[in-house]
Amino acid sequence: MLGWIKRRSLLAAVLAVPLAMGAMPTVAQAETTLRVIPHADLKNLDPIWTTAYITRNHGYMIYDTLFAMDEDFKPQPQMVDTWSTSDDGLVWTFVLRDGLKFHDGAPVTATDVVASLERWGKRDGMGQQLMANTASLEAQDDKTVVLTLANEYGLVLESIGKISSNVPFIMPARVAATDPFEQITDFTGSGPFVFEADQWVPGSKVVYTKFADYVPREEPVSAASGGKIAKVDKVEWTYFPDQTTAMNALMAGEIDFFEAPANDLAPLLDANPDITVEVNDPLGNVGFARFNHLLPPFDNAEVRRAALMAMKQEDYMAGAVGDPAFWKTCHSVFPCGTPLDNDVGSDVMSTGDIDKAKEALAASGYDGTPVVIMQPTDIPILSAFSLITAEKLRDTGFEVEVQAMDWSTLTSRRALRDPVADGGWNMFHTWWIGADVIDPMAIAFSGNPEAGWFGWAEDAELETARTAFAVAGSADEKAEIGAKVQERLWAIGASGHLGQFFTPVAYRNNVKGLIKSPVQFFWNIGLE
Amino acid sequence: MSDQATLPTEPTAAAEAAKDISLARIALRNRGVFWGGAILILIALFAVFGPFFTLDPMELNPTNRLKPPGGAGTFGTDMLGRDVYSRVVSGARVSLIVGLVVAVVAVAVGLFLGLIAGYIRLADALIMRLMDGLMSIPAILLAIALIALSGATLGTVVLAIVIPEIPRVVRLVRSVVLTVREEPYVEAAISAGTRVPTILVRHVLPNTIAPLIVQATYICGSAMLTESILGFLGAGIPPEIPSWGNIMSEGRTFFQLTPWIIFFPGICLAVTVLAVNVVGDGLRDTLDPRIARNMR
Amino acid sequence: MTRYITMRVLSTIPVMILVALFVFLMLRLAPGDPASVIAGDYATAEDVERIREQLGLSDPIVVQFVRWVGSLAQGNLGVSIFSGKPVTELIGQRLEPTLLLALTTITFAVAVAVPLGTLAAFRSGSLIDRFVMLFSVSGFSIPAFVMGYILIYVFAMQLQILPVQGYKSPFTEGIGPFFYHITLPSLTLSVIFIALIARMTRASVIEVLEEDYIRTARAKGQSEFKILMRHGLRNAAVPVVTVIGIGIALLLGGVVVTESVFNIPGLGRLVLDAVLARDYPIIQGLILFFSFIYIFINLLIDLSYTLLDPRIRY
Amino acid sequence: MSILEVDNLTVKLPDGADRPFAIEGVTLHVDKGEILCVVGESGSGKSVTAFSVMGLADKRALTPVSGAIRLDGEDILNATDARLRKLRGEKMGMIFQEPMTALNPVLRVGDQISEMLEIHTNMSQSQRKERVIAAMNDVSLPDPEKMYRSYPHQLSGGQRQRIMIAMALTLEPQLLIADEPTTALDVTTQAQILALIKDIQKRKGMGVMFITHDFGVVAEIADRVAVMKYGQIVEQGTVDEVLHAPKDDYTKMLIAAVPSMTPPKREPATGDKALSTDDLVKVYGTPGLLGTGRVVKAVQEVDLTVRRGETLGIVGESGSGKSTVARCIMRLIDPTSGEVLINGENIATLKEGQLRPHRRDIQIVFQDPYRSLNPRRTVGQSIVEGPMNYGISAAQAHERAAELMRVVGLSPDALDRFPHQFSGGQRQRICIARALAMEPMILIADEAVSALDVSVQAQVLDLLDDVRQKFDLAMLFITHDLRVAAQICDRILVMNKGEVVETGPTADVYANPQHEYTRALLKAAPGAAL
Repeated sequence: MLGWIKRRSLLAAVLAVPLAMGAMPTVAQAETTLRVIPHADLKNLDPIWTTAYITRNHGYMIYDTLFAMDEDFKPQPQMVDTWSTSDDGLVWTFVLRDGLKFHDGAPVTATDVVASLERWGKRDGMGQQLMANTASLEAQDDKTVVLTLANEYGLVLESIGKISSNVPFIMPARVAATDPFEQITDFTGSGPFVFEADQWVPGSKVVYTKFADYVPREEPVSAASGGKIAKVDKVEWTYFPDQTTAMNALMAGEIDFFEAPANDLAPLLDANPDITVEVNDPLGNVGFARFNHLLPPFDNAEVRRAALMAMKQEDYMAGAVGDPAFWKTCHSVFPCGTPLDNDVGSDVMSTGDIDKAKEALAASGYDGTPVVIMQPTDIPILSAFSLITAEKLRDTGFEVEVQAMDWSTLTSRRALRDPVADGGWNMFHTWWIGADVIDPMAIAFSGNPEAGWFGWAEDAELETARTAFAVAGSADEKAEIGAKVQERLWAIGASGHLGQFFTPVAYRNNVKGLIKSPVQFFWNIGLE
Repeated sequence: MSDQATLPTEPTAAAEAAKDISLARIALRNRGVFWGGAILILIALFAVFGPFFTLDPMELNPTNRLKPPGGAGTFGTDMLGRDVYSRVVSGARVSLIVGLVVAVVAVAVGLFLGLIAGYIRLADALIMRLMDGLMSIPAILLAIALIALSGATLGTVVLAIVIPEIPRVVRLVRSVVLTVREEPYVEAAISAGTRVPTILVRHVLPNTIAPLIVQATYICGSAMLTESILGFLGAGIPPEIPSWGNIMSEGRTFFQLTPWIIFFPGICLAVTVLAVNVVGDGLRDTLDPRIARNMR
Repeated sequence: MTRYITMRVLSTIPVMILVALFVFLMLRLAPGDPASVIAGDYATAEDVERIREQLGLSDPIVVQFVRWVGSLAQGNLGVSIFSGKPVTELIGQRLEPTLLLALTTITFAVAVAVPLGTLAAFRSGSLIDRFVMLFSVSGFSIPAFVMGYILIYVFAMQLQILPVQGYKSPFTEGIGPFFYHITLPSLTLSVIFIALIARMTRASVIEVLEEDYIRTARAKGQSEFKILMRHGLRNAAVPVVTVIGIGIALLLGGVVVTESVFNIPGLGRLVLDAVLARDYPIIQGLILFFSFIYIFINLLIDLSYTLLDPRIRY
Repeated sequence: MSILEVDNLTVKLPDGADRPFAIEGVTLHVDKGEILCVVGESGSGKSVTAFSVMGLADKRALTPVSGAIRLDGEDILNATDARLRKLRGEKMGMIFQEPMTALNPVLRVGDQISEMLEIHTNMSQSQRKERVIAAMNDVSLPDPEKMYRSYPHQLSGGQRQRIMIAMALTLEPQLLIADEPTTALDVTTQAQILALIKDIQKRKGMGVMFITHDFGVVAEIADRVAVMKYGQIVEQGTVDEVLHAPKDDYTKMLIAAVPSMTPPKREPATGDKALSTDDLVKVYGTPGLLGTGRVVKAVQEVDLTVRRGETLGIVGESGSGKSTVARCIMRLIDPTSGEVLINGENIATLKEGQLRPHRRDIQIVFQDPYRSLNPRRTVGQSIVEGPMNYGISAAQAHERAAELMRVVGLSPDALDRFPHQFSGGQRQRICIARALAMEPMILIADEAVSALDVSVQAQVLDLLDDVRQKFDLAMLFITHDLRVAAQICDRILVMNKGEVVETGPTADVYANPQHEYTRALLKAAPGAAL
């Protein structure tokens, strides 16, 4: 080893000489740049056209929203200055605050808001429900927007202030006019950063520069709400296909912020004194094992419940996520730590015992039809979930066939309702961020096979409870309906919940001002 | 007809006799073939009988995951708590199968097309243009596209690795056929009224065997390597079936945390491919110095 | 000569059409398509259908092919389904890193491999010969990404004398940073290339040293080394140049892996991401682009033969 | 005093060869102003001797065991490499057999000659060029200035051999070793090269050691002769002593085996016409759009007829089209136009299917014995393949094969052995047996004996003659060797550049050739004195 070190200095000297001219970091210009590794490659720029989380994060960089969720998931005004509702609660009037400007200098007007909400209303789940209950939505004058409901609807602010996909971003009217099933091509927004279209290298680099004329609110930052102040001149997203290289780049100081390192790398990153590793999203993600309710054997609720009994959350979390610091068990359908989390009917999920599952399966009259599990090999966590489920179901007595594919194939096959023989499926795994399953309105909990989530669970009682939640007023009324929804979900064994896990973020110690929230925001972050 | 330089020209019966007794016996005298072959047989035995002496490679116990070698298992455990040693052992079987099947299929198809292209003028232009087209698509990209698009099963992965290898075999066979068909003994056979298929099988085919065996060993080596690279790029053999390639690709994120997951299968792969290539070099030098030399 | 060139260029047309047809059908017949990937988690079946309609994927295959070839004729490779950017622009953006990585690798590999191969042939049977052959065989045996990780771990993490990843363009950030960043990736990529060329050089030089004109040179009392330099190498050049041509196809494969490990925004990764996301226009456009490059390089190599060997005239 | 003395030289062969020594106890000398011809059949060790003198023998295979080689008094057998390199070119030069491959194809010929000067002198570039031009003139090469800049593939075989001679003699060495320099050349070119060597040798007073297997060449050029057999010198003496009063039986046998130039008297054949061609034409290459394409007229309007029991010879130099005629008749290549009649039926344009029945009637024996038999199939399998194509049962075919082996003078148990276990001559006999197995009416021998040593050649020619009579075959015999043609052909046809220049009974054509090309051909054949 000694020889090596002696030679190292020589080697370093030799290499340093010719490279001296270029190798030193470029002269520290005034401009500060935040170098970020995003959790995914920004493939598409229309946050309404696709629900991809990376496009949503891109939306938060360059657009602004009427309302925004704070840390306690309460919608706070963002672009709205004042708003009022009529006594019967049907007419809502919103007045925009001053100083709202688009990147091209044009002021933000009510017509822009209306056009944006209409486009959003055609694609987003909650948006569609809101629009279904809306009689009219017009711009009274440049600053005022009036929403007239057709009937009582309790989730107006929760809808237009929702934190995750598809977020009702406000775009110039001309852009919002684009058909919701076509991509927008003009990326002018009114948010704290400007998207540098000409520097965008899809699959590799995205560049945002500070929008000088942005007027932030005064309130302190709290999740999506509060003053959105850009504390760096430029934010650069560089996508890394290889986790090892990404970690090394952060350790070597070539990168400042690593949004989603693999959980197993956390201890290595933590051990490095210059790097901080912490969980930024309090709600984390919830692992799902989704049955196809149309096809045998999971067309029978008892068989589904038997399968749920075999699923021990600890094994899923240990196998797929690893370090216990980054996961916990949670036997409620709603993320633990959120208002609606409860344990009604969740004994079926908390059993986690193969023998009990065997008895239940025998009792259910399972006739041995094979269970086809789709396994996305290019997403490690989901690949692990699939293998664990396969082993558990085999131990329970199920016939299991694992079909490996990449995520693209999975997303197209899960949309098919055909029998297994012509490309259908029985189970697939995914995860939702906590914010997306925080209340019964989540599509994941739908009981209506026509408009519901893939897997097409069906339960009339569940649907009536969910519609009731939409109009529920007080908190404990919502809690009571929440418990009812959970009880029904467990009764029909809609999906298996595999546990709640948190993906950490890792950043160099000179990065300050990270906002605690389920969505990654880049305003308020500065470099010392 | 005349006295060339150095060695007596009239190839004395003994020296001449040695040439053609049997390809195997000559080949074995070459050091590379002998040692390379010995290693390969060892690995083959390891692959065939190994799995009976190891744990079940698929058995997960997530609680004791990422354990270093020596503790839970001789090679440690991977991120799902599976025993790396038993996975490497059963992985040997898959990797060898991939190497072998790809080599055999590529040579078989290549031989068939090469014979036709080399012997029948009409087919020649069509087949060779097809091969040019196929060869112009980089092998790895073609393989990724085929696997990613038609689902990753052992069959599609083998198929995806075979297709890019075929053009090279066709070119080799075609060049051999073009030289052999000019040989007087082929013309004598034509004059004696032997039909084309019989000429191909009886006179042309035997002469392509030696260079094909050499080419097959190289293909076998590169197929195992390609399988591991495909695994790395996320388009390899499904994890349900352990192979050296996908064990390494699953372990890649943990390279600096738990390097043994990549290290052990990596060593096995390198040694096996090395052995295969050494046998290939040995065969090339002994069997058919002239034709084989310009085929790589 | 020009007649030959025009003839060769014309003969690439059928090959390119074959490649285009092959790639097009391969994509359309395989399961999985971009529409469902775009629609994402919430989409219902009709959403996916609507998007497929809008992307023109639900038209009959023949119509789609004719439309694609039509746009191809005007040099328009179509537009990426996801980013909406024209494929030609995407290729333009990411051509430089791949091209420069390939060029540095080829020059480095040839500069190392040809002397090594010649030395091995000159001293054939000796220790050096066996060492060169062993090195070249092992070059074939180690997967590129393992080689990449090892190099990063040693030179970037432990010795910290070379960067872990990234690409610096020599035109904008200067030659220094470019070489500083390109060293490890091109080293990783060149190992398999050096193995290929060294083995081929050795074989063709050995073959040349047995030719009659070498004996004539000896009869003139020329020294062995000068014989090798003046008579040996020149004649061994043609097969060596041929193998460089074949190697380039191998190189394009290796680039995909190296760009992933060293995070270089090149064409290799572009096509890999496109395949995983089913971005048909990019896949089609890039594979056509790669095969055109391969055919073009082979034409250059064939033409270079005329410089190396006076007997070859077109 | 002799310029070269080889004293009791013995060189060992690697073990596993068929005999212990390549050459044993060889003692010979070459004096100034004298040409010593070393003659012997292949495998006699004549080349090993030449290469040992130049020190070019492959050290790993051939190790000198005893004896000495004294060049101008200095023993160079175990001289240092450096010393040997100095001598090569300055004191001794060498020319080789295959001019086509002896020159570096990628370097200009002028530069390759000037390399000799570069090694041994420190002349300036211009001085060297001048010297090279002079050397080229010395070997009477046309237009040396243009020749200097041309590449080997642009020159003919004869010109290349002249370049080799110029190269070897630029430093005016005292000894020239010539290893079969004219064997690969056409007979007319050979005559010119032999004359050139004799002329230079006289002018420069050099000693020349001339290796050959052709006694005609010996008669033409030698002052003294050494005959070698199995690595030993069996006889040595002046050319008159050895040629006209040979003492050793082996020498006698060799000289007797050389076919004489005067054809024996033969009465004209009477059998009916078996084979005839009418206006046979074969053109290679495409005329191209504006006639610019390169067109090679290989065979132009050839008419010939062969009767049963008769041997028609086609004689001509390489490139005269004689082999092309044979291959057109055999339909191994398709004639451009004209007819090929077998028993009066035209087979020139038949499709493969209709042609097949006719293939039985006409068979061919090729030149190279080592490539005429499939190495991976036994002799028996090769012979029975033909008959079995036409429905003869395996047993019957095998029986016929055994019978034919006896006819060609080989034992029937050879049928189960592989071709590589036989000598060149034996293989040619097997090829003849294979041809006869088809019971053809016509047999074509395309340079069938050119690859054989002269002793073996004589036996095969006799066999061909017996077979012709025994089976009443019509035989078409193609050769470039006038002596062989004289011995075996009833009628003869002389071809030059694709055209038939003369035809007639062999004796008449040899006695008074009408066409001046035939005259030049006959005059150029070496060893008229034999």
